[in-house]
Amino acid sequence: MATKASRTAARMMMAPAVIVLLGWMLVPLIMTLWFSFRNYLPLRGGDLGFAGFDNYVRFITSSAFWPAVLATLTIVLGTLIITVVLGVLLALLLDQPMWGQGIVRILVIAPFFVMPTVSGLVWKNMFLDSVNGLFAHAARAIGVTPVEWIIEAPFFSIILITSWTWLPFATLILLTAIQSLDSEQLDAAEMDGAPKIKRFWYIIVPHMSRAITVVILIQTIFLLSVFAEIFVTTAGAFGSKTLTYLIYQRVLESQNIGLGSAGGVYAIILANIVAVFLMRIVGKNLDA
Amino acid sequence: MGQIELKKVTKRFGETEVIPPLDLVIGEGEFVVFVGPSGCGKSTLLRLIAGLEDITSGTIEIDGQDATAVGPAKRGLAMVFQSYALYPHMTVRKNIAFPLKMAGMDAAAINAKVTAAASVLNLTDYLDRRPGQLSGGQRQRVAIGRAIVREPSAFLFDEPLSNLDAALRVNMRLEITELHQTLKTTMIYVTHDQVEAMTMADKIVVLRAGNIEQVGSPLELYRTPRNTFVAGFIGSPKMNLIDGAEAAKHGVATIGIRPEHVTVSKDGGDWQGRVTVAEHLGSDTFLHVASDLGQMTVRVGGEMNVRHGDTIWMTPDMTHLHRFGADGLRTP
Amino acid sequence: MGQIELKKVTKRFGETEVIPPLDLVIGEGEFVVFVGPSGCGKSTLLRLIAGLEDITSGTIEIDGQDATAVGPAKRGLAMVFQSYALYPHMTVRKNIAFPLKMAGMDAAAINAKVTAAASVLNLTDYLDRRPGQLSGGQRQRVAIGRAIVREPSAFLFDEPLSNLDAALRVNMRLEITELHQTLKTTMIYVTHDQVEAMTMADKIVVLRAGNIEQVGSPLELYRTPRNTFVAGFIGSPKMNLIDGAEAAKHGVATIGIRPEHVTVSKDGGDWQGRVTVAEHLGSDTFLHVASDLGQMTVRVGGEMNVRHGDTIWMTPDMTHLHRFGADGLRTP
Amino acid sequence: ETITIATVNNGDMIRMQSYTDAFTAKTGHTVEWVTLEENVLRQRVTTDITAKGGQFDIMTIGMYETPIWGKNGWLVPLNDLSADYDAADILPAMAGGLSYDGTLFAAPFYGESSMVMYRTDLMEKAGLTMPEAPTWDFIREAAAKMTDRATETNGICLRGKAGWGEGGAVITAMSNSFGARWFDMDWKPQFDSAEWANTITFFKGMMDESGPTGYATNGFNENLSLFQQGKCGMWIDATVAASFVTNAKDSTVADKVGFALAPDNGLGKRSNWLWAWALAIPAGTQKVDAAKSFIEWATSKEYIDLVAAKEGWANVPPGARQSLYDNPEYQKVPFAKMTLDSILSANPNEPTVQPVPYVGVQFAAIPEFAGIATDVSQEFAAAYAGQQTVEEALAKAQAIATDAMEAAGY
Amino acid sequence: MARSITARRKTINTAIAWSIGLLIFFPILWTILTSFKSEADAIAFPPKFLFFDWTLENYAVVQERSDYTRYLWNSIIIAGLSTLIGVIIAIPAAWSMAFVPSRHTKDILLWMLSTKMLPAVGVLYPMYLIFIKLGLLDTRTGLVMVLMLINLPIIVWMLYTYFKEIPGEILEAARMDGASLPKEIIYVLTPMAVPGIASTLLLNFILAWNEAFWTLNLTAAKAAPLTAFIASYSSPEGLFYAKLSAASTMAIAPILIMGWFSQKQLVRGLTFGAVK
Ligand SMILES: Nc1ncnc2c1ncn2[C@@H]1O[C@H](COP(=O)(O)OP(=O)(O)OP(=O)(O)O)[C@@H](O)[C@H]1O
Ligand SMILES: Nc1ncnc2c1ncn2[C@@H]1O[C@H](COP(=O)(O)OP(=O)(O)OP(=O)(O)O)[C@@H](O)[C@H]1O
Ligand SMILES: [Mg+2]
Ligand SMILES: [Mg+2]
Repeated sequence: MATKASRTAARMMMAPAVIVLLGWMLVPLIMTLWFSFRNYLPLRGGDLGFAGFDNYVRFITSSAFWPAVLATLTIVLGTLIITVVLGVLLALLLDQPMWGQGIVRILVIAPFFVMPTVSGLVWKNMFLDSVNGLFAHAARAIGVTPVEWIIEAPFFSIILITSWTWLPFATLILLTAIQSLDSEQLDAAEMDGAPKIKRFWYIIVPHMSRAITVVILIQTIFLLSVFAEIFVTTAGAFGSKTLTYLIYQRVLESQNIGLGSAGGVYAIILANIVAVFLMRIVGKNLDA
Repeated sequence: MGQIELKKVTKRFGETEVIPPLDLVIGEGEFVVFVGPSGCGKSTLLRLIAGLEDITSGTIEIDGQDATAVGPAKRGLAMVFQSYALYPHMTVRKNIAFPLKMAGMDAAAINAKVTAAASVLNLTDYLDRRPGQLSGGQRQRVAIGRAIVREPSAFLFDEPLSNLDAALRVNMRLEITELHQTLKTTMIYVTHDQVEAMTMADKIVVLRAGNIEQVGSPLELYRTPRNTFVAGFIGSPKMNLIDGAEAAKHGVATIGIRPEHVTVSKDGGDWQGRVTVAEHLGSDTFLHVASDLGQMTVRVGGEMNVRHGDTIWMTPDMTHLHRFGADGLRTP
Repeated sequence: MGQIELKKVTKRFGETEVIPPLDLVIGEGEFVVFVGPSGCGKSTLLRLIAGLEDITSGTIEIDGQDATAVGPAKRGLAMVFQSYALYPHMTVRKNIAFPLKMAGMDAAAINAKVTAAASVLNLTDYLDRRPGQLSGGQRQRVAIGRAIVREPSAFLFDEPLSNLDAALRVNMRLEITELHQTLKTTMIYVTHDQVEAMTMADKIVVLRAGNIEQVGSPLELYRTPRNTFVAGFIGSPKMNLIDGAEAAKHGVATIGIRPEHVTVSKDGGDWQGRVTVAEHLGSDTFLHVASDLGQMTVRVGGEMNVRHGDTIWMTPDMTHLHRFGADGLRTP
Repeated sequence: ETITIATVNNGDMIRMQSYTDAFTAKTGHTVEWVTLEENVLRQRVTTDITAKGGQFDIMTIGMYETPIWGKNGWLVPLNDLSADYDAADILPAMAGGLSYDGTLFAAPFYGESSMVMYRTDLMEKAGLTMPEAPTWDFIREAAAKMTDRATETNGICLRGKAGWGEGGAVITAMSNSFGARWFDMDWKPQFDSAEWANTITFFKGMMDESGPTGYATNGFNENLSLFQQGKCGMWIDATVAASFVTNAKDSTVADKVGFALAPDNGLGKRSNWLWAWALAIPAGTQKVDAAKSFIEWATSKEYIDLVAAKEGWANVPPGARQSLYDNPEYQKVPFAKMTLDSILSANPNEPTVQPVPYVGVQFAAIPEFAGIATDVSQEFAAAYAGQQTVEEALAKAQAIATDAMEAAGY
Repeated sequence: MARSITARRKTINTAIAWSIGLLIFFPILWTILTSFKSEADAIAFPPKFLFFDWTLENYAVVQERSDYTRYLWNSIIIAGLSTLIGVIIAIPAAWSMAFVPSRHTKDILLWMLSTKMLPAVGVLYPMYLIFIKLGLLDTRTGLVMVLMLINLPIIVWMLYTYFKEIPGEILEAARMDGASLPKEIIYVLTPMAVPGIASTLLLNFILAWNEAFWTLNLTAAKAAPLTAFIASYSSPEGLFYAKLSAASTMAIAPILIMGWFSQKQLVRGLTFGAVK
């Protein structure tokens, strides 16, 4: 494979993808960096001059900043934990012999196709609503006061929706992983005297580790920018404002592009911290 | 310890009967090899003995105890799989220790046993590697290590050497034989390989479509195959089976003669033929000969100067002639 | 057509020199086999000849023309890969036609050539199948078909039979030999298999760590290995190499004797030893013997009644004794 | 020509869409509608106008945006509309709120204030009579009496939902009647004042007593739905809601609704707001004439007549034109008078008891307001939900507002 | 492992799996059911499951209010083209990574993925300005470009993991057979990777279909896809559950149906090389 000619060709074939992505990353990034140092207020006439680090200082010292970082991490971690744990269990279940496995699979995968806005709306109005939601109906039917899900458990509500969306993804990858396990390994473990639970912990879970990392990586990428689910449900109230949402408020509601851009830079930094962290584990796991 | 008895064991997968009623006794300390064409049920039989598959009917007794309903872990057998089935995420040490850990043995005892097994198997230097970092032969040894630490009453091997290259296969074959001589534990061994079957077994079980065709020592099978199937199956290159007029001369339906029991001459002999291919190995020469009796293979010790197209004469060694009736069974 | 000459060819991968300067001439119409231990550079050498890797220095000439800078497609060579590398989405017909299509040949001509190749290779009935629907041997033939339609000046084979089972391997070996006899095209063939090398080659090239240890006909290598490496590498079971006092008796550092050139007796002989393993194949018996001279292997034709632990005597056939100096080289 | 109109997805606007053919028939221009939910609409049009994207020929905007945008010169002045159009007929309060420096920049499609809508049957059952102009104390007392948790009847429904256009509008309008204000004349935020503390404490106290569960997430839609299902005794909200709650098709209580002016506290200011959804033409558009012709059509008397003829007077867009209220047919609509009275009682220039530097009843028409008010309303919502005390919420609100105002250079 | 499991075990498995499956699917089912109810039935207590007056009225209302087919068509074009172009750009890149790997291959791949972590809102304003400059606002071209760029990293990664499973020998064989690089990719690699490419297309089609930030902010009327369609229902006057459900059903139905039909392909491709 490795003749000089093929290496040159490889570089050229890689070029289009790399160049467009580089452009896609750099142009807005540079513009964001530029704006973040400007006092840019469109409603006051646009660019009002150099702002130094004011935007950065203001953004990070704002009382909303750290809670937003925390909220972001809570939602990402919460969803990851739920989807991975339930995904593993569900994958195990679906791996068992049963009737109508194909149909169950279809049922389980469905939420993945639902656009976030729709799932936010459906969950908020038809399930979580404390008056007309199904949960409230159910609660009333058994004589319990309906819970104000969105107020009393805003994170739960958001994580519920994001988990519902991503559980199918996790389940399917993990199911494929389980199915790829060499059955002789399980036979061997059984001969070695490992009961079911131990076979699960010692054989199946380690076998899935690679798949789990991929699930985590992909989901993190998408969850870091969760927006519609929050917009539709809590609209950022009750402490559920993520970094993305905070930037959205600064840019679109306050129309303070400079401040929002500084927030964007912070978000990029956060994303990269998460990314580096992820790449460490993923990189290792993907090699193996 | 280590006597295994199968009584009228059958196995069906859904509609298909893979093992028709089968009786077999495997004596204590024996090295038994199962051979047979692909799909004949060798692996299935092994897995039935291991308890990895339920038998459909019949009983399996281990050391005189009915083990039919006993789980695989409790039968006291150890199995070495074709793929080795090592746990890829554990080090060699942990792989070997796994059955002991499952048995709840304490760490010190486990350590001692693992160390002992590793030194027997020459694995001491690799204890901290993962299976992925080992060569085929080393993996094979880890799989065996995992089996021996349990001190099973019998070992089950399912084509353990088929993934190795030729040279390594020879070495591992010797190692397993030596292991058997050291441990004196019953071993049941499935293989496709002629040489393995002949050289390792105390007793060979030849299977065809789940039926036992013949059971006996390797030389018994070599010398007195019970039928044409066994005759053609045991020995390499294959026995030449000849029917028609030439067989009728001997009063049977088929006669058989092994390639090594034919003398070749350029001058004259019983059967004439033309060499199609001459393979010169240095130590031997294999001649593929087209004759009136059909395509035949003969072996000549050392080097013989023949080439493609030469005409030769072959003389069978009558003392080694095999005779089979119309039903394929050996006639005395 | 089909002479290939390598002049001071070297190859490095990064820091490691895989092929040190190497000269080799492959004559027109020759069947050359490369053998050597795993990782010695056989595949690399083949790929250098094919043009799939750049050579680091030196020149490759094909039919007297410098081909060093010529792309793989232009060298007029055809390669059969270990995995066959058939195009799974194309029918057999399309697979075979592919190189012709790439060469821009017109449909009628392609069709004629494919039909011809298929009939040579007995593939006519399978032309509309996909590779996935073929057996191993048929796939192998398709790969060859794809190579022959191009009428290359030489074929390159990289362990083409290693994925096949033993029985099929024998057949395919014969088929390739016949193909060579028919086409008379230069063939370069890489294998691990002793028997393949011995039976197929006009000329064997023994490689070690990228160096050529010896080039010669199979029997030349069998009879007069140039050094201990070749002596140990060619022949199966391996030649017994003995050094120390016994070798000194013959005035050299090492003597070698092949297992088949030793006579065994239970009563007396030159060297005494104790049988560690006796392998009874029926046709032969291999004895692994622990003697004062070290571990030795001997072959006895037919059946010999010895067991583990027996004491035997071995007498080498002096006409077949090999002598090697302290530098490992053969002394005359 | 085809003009693109960005509009909000409320009932009147959607009705207007269905009459587009009439417009096309009249002028030959066709229309592309971009209908969006209120918040999304606001973002979209704001981004577009500030970045000069030029995607829309007409934007639906409110009283908040119009003066700011007009001041920046981003809108086409509408002071040259045809004589037929009768611009003078537009209610002065509306025209005032949609002008900057005396120039009209957006034509009101409909206008609204807020008022009390109540259930006459429940009021009777509670043994009370709703005065024309109730006080907050009366409302609170009545709410408590009407509340019956067993039948899920809540005495009062008010918006608590975060967002300056949702709960923010209600609480600001209410604070006016308590004498609170957003900023003093030096643009200093006033959340540390006693008036604000009183407002929030009163609001939360009353809602906890008599409001629906989860009122902290209720906005206009949720309350409308509750009221229509008969779960609210009183609802103080936009006057346009009157037509929905009295519409027998959707409302189970259509014939049991009474109306009253928004409550006061005896300080001289009532707690009603003033709002208009209006159509404006961004300065960049190439299709000014077509756009104007649409605005003239959609906000004309003719359009009102068209709707009245097809769907009845109760469904015409209210609150924009004096002539509508002079129409004897329209006067028969039960809430017509109360709507007009409410609109007339709001004064964007003097919204509260003390003087303020800003224009706007339930908002302050400065660019920073939306951002600040959204944040502040989130703090209030958290206080309503019991996640923090009123004092904490106000302290945070003060900090947020101070910070933002400093950032903006006040 | 392959021991006979009792029919009882299988029944229990079936029961549990079906319950969980239905539970997960329930929100969608409920939405679909609600879309056929009257508004009053939609919020009725106790909830009406199947026994209500089925009506198509909601769909009629939704269709009357907005031209569904145009949104649908835009969605198909935008999601389809962006994915297709993405794949066309990604195939050569993935070829390079899989078959001519260098020390930097993995770095490049991870870098590509990291571009997906940039918060979109942060760059909305710059993007808007760029779009104005290029005249791409409210054009399908613009959205196709943006969505292609958003999904490109995922596409490259998926194809890369697919290609890696294809033995390099086959490409070498093609090269020996005289195929030039483009021919090698067109005649050998691409057809061999058809299943992989199909599942890549599918997944990214779904991701593009559901992308709601850029599609909403960069379109007005002409190029608006279904995400914009649903945005006009997200908070209508009053809580019209039935109409909301009808609109939601219309927005997700096409992709749901497509997803179901191609489930197998999709699942296989989704694994990102996580499963060997
Ligand atoms: N789980 C199963 N379900 C149905 N049929 C099976 C199953 N396992 C094995 N079989 C069938 O049983 C027969 C015997 O299979 P088995 O694996 O025991 O053969 P084998 O002798 O080990 O072959 P090989 O030499 O190829 O390994 C085959 O025909 C196979 O198709
Ligand atoms: N692309 C490469 N980069 C670095 N080293 C390589 C590369 N390809 C081969 N090598 C090294 O070159 C040496 C020769 O490899 P080669 O594949 O030619 O051996 P081989 O003789 O064909 O072995 P085998 O019999 O196992 O096929 C090996 O040590 C191998 O590790
Ligand atoms: Mg088997
Ligand atoms: Mg090789």
